Amino acid sequence: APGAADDPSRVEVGIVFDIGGKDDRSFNAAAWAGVKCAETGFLPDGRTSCGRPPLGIVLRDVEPGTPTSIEPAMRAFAERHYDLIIGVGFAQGPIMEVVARDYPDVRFAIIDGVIFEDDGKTPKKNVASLVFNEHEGSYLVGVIAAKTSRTQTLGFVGGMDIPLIRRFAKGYEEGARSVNPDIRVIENYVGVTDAAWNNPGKGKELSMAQIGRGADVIFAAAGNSGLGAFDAVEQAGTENGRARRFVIGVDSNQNGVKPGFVLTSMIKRVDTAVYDIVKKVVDGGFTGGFHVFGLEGDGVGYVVDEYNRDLVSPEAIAAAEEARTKIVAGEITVTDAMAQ
Amino acid sequence: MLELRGITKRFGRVLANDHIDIRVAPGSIHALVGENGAGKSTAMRIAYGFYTADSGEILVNGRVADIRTPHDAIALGIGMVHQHFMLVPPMTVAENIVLGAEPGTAASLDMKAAIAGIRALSDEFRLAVDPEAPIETLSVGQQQRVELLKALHRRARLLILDEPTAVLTPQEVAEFFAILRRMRDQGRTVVIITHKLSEVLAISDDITVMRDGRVVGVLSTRETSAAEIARLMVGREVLLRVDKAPATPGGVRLQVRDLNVTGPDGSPRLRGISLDVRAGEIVGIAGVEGNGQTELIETLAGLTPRAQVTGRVTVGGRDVTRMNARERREAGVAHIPEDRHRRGLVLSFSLAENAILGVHYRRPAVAGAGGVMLDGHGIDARTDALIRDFDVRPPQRALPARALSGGNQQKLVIGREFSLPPTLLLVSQPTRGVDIGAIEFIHRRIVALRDAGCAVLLVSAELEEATALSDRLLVMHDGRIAGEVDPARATSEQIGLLMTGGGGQTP
Amino acid sequence: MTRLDSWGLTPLLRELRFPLVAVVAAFLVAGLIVLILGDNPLDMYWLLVGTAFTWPDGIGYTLFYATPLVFTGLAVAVAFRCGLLNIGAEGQLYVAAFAAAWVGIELADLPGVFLLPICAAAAILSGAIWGGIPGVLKARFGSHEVINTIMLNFIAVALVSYFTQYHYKVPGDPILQTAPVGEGAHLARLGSIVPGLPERIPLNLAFVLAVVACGLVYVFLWKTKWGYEIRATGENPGAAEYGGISVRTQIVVAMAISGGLAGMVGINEVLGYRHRYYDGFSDNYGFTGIAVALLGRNHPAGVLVAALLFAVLQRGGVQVDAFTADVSKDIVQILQGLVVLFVAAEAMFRFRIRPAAERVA
Amino acid sequence: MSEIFTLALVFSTIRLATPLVWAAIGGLYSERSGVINVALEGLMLAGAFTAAAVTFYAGSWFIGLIAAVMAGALTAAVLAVACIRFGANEVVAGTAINILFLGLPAVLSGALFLSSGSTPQIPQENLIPAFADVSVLSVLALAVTLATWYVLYRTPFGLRLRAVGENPEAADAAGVRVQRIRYAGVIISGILAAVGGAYLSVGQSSLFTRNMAAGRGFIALAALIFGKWRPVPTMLACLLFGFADAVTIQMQGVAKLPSGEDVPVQFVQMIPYVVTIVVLAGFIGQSRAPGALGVPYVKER
Ligand SMILES: Nc1ncnc2c1ncn2[C@@H]1O[C@H](COP(=O)(O)OP(=O)(O)OP(=O)(O)O)[C@@H](O)[C@H]1O
Ligand SMILES: Nc1ncnc2c1ncn2[C@@H]1O[C@H](COP(=O)(O)OP(=O)(O)OP(=O)(O)O)[C@@H](O)[C@H]1O
Ligand SMILES: [Mg+2]
Ligand SMILES: [Mg+2]
Repeated sequence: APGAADDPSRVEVGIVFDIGGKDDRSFNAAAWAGVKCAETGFLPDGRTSCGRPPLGIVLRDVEPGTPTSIEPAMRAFAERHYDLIIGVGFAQGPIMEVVARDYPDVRFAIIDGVIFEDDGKTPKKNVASLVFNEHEGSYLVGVIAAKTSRTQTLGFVGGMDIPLIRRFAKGYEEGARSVNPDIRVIENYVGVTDAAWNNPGKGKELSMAQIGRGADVIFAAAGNSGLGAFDAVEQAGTENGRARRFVIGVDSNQNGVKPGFVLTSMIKRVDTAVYDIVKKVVDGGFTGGFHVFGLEGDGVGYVVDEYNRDLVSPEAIAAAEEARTKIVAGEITVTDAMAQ
Repeated sequence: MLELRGITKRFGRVLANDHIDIRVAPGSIHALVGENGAGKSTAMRIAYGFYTADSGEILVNGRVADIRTPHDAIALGIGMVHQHFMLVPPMTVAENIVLGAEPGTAASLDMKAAIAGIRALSDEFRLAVDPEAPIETLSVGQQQRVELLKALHRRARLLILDEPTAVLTPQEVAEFFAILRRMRDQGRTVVIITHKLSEVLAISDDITVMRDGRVVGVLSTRETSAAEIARLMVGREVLLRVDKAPATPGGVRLQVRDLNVTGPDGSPRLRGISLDVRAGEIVGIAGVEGNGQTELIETLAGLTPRAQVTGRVTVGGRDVTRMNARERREAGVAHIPEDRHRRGLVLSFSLAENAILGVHYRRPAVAGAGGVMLDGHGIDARTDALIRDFDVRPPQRALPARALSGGNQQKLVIGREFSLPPTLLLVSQPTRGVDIGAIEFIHRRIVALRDAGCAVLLVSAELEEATALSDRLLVMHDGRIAGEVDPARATSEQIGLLMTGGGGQTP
Repeated sequence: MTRLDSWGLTPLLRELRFPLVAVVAAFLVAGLIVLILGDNPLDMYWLLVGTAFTWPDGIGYTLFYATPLVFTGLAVAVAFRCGLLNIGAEGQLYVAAFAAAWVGIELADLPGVFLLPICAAAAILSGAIWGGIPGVLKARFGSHEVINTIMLNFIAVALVSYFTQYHYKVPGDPILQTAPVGEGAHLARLGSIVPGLPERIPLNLAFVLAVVACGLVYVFLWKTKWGYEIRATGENPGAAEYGGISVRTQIVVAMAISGGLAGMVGINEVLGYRHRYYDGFSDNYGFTGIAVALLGRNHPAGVLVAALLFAVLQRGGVQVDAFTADVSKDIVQILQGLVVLFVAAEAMFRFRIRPAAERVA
Repeated sequence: MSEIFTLALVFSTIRLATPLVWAAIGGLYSERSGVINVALEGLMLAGAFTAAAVTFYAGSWFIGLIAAVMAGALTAAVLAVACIRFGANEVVAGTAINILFLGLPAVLSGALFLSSGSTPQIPQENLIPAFADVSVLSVLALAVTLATWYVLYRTPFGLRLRAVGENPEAADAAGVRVQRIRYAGVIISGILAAVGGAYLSVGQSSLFTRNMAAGRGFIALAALIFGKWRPVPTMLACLLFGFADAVTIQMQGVAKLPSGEDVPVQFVQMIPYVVTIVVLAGFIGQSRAPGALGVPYVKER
């Protein structure tokens, strides 16, 4: 029988991924980690503890794969009166807006998107809009990159030329320029179709071309294609035991992917945000409206851990921390390219 | 050497071979004769493993042989020259000859040895041909030599030749027979398929006659006559003559002046052709295939790209040189193409759809507003009329043209073209692959059309047909008109000389 | 009924017998894979097929998914009937969708009676032009339509992405999509017409248009002289030429019609569904169209059936992904691949019946 | 401009052309035998996934490559049986293989790695070795092209392959087993295309990701037609595509509009495709396919 495992006595959570799918090693993956943690207490690999207790939920997931399948997937959960339906990615905003109106008793959460009531101003009551200030995080890694670069040439590899990715690029560039207004930032994109997120070969070539033109720190925001940048810096080798070129990871902590070559990762705590919203549903504390995760509260940021402690100079960290303080205080406003 | 016992082969509804028994004595030349469609090729293709019989057995040198593919047959020393040549056009002569039996090792093909071997063979049998020339540059006659060399290269002890003389001039036929005799004297066995009685009598030792898929007679050449063979072949007394009154030509209907045509590669195909065809006469064109007849008819029908054509063509006084096929058809030109499968029919289309090819854009094929919609009733009526008037016998009315026998396909094409109705008929190989009854029918219709005042330009590779039908006969060689003869009086030697380009005189 | 009818339909019905066996076989093999993965194939089949026919969401979405596939299937079929392989429907539909949106934005203030037809025409026309280009290139230079359609796919996607990004995006919109088209360019959803069908289901008049297009393509191909010329060219170019048909013209015409049909996807997407151009909206409709056309034997009726089959799988795929433990929607891709493969090789299911004793003893 | 045309460009061209050469030369064997191969994309994906998965477990690229070759051969054998034995339309069957390999690697990686479309990353030392940024597979690609030339024109097998692709009936009449040669041609194409795929996953990158061939199979097909089905010109066509791609990569962010802004990336990315169309129309013109390409050889027996 369909949905034989459904158990109404427990909290049922459905998650609808973005086109990239839960395996994008980026924000879909982070969302997946968050719900998996809530379900099992482990990371998706099923072995590593996620450091938080399982919440005893029933979890169902869909990777729609195509833009037209998002709405029916969301409705499939809503029809079965799931307790929480999570939509991953801003692209689901317009769809969730409609579905949430049809099912006012169902609670929704959207990552990277904001949903209003019909008046267009009031945040929707049954939807939690979880938004991250990626441009601010990108600004900080831009500062670190500029402080680290010996060539004063930086690289940025994006998946596609779309507004979200530009937000990363713009923040990164502004951060770098705050250190050195004359610094050069080479901005490249992998492709023009969805295949651009899954073309590590091309990502590597772009990175190598940037390296060829002097870039020594590359920020990759290109899903799986970004892994090509990791390969490229590794291939560029080491000098006196220190990597000659560095890559900056994105969304999740990617410092451990190629230890020694990853300068830092611009993280976006989608996993925590998702876990927390599930927990609120379980505990009965769900509230709709905006939940902004910025530098304040570490919703976005950069990671220093055992993998990169020796790679980032204290001055770089100091500069980044200073920038963080100023942004939080409102002294610096980072351009949000998505709002352009 | 070779024996077929009780071989039966069916193609769909056609029973091509019906319990055939054929015995070929070693060291002899055995003729297999019969009309078109009698099943000769089928029987020999079974012996060569190209087809698999439904039942029956094959014996080679007295032992039952399991021949499933040509590969098996070749291993048993059987070689075959097919009615349609089995050559790979872009590859060279040598490559074609050694294909499947390559000298050298698996890792290295020894072309030098191959070429030397071919030179030796062609010297021995006087089959001169350049081993390094690509097949597509060769004439049909040369290609046939390649086919022979191919069989000889594999040391075939038994050689099956399917209508080898169809593409040769009378002189070449004589040479060719000398080669066959030489082979027989070396102890090889030859089976030759033909339906030309004079050739049978000239070359063979024994004869098997086939009709309608059955063996109807086994004869010894020394003890028989042309009349007897012919009677067996046809099953009645034959009379391959066309009854026709003398022509009463009217005004010039087709006028061709200084027509030059090149192939797509720029090589010359027609060189300065000029000719006239008058209303009410049949002008025949004889010649070995590949000497420009195809190009001439296709160009006159408007099927050659204009950039490849110079000269002037008028029909009924109107200049049609720059007209396309449809405009020429509108001007009264009908065309019966030499290859009905490539040109004349869309085999997957129904009879009705084929019945309107070329006139599909006008009444009665279309009806209604703007003449866009096909008119089912009009088309059916036309098709029915065609079937009735031209004796087309489809197994079922709704089947595609593919399901028709060759003769019925040809009658369909002829019916369609004749009911245009034309003032000029271009007709090429009208009776190729058609049974004797249909041949007579087609000949009568062509003559009737002439008598109704239509001008007819006829190309036929069958010399007998060309002479019997034509009122005037032109001979083509190498893209030129080599001469004109009176078909009623010229001998085949005279015509043959013109066909080889010898003895050229006017026009 | 005249005998002309037998040209298209009767052979089709005869033809459909073995493909059906092939489809069943593909389902069995996919079921085996599911079993190996540790899920219950029967559950999967219910989710996959059963949920496609529930009212109203199942049926509504199935038909909605079928709509673009009918268009691209027809597009590929028409080209195929002319002996051409149009791998470029994907590019054609992108260009068309963008053109529809572009016109809908630029002329947003026109009343619907004008705007809607103009936008639809823009989609069809631009698709026809984009499809006609490889046709012209083939007719004029003899360059292979397969290469050129592949190349034009990439160019189309890049081009519309550029225009969207740099010229027609609403500032501040996080999504790569154009501004909305004028109200007049909205095609009615069927929910506003069919009682009991909620309006939220995106099934719209474009589906009706798709069915009508099937009928029109059938009539065009088999009942008009133009269709006759295209089919004759595809079946035997030599005979077509002989019959006074310009093969070059037919190549261009067939490619343009093919492109126009592919372009009608833009009507469904832009005018009927999203009311704007949305970057990356096509789920490989153009490529799936190849499978749909060939599965449907390049016949409009077959295309309709095949498109519905693929739509059922797409609708069910979401349900399978959501409500099974380990089976992902990728099983649908495998199933589609198997269906196409088995239907292509359906001779496999015919030969079994042949008697064994055929060989020479 | 001088920033674009550098030695790095040469190496980049070679790297980008390598998978194309393997796939296109593979396709050549199939198409020269008369079987259209639009499945190169799927065959590459089969090779790419198998290579990555097996290398991950075995810790050796060599074993991964062998496995990829076997996967390619097996997949191609399926295609061959469908087309040759059962007379399937070659374009349809090839499309089916392509669709199949969008889904199959994802399902398998889901089962093996609890991931819905990619394999884990493979450590650098287990990847196919490269010298001066040029993989051994790039060098081998050149060798395979030359070897293919030799096989095609200097061995009995090549002669038979060409004959079968041009006129199978004639080859049959000459005693060549047409079907066998075609099986061989298609299976070789699967093997070579799979090597090209393996290069993508364990040579150029360090993992398999969903649909990572990203249309390269189709570009390889275009290169094959471009090269008129001959080995060396086909390789040159692949290099041209690789070069165009490399140039666009080098140009991104370098080429400026007169206004001083970057040329939009979309236009830069269009270049190789526009060039192909222009070259095909202007300079190459018609390329003559093998005579029997796409025509199944099922004769009355
Ligand atoms: N491959 C085939 N498919 C279907 N029918 C065939 C095939 N080959 C031959 N036939 C049919 O079998 C019959 C015998 O044909 P066959 O070619 O053996 O005759 P033939 O005596 O060689 O005639 P011809 O003198 O014209 O060469 C004919 O009716 C022909 O149409
Ligand atoms: N299917 C194939 N795959 C690869 N190579 C082949 C194939 N078929 C033939 N060859 C090559 O062609 C060469 C000759 O093949 P084959 O053994 O069929 O020759 P043959 O002279 O016809 O032999 P026989 O008459 O004994 O069968 C072989 O050495 C082999 O290299
Ligand atoms: Mg014969
Ligand atoms: Mg699932």
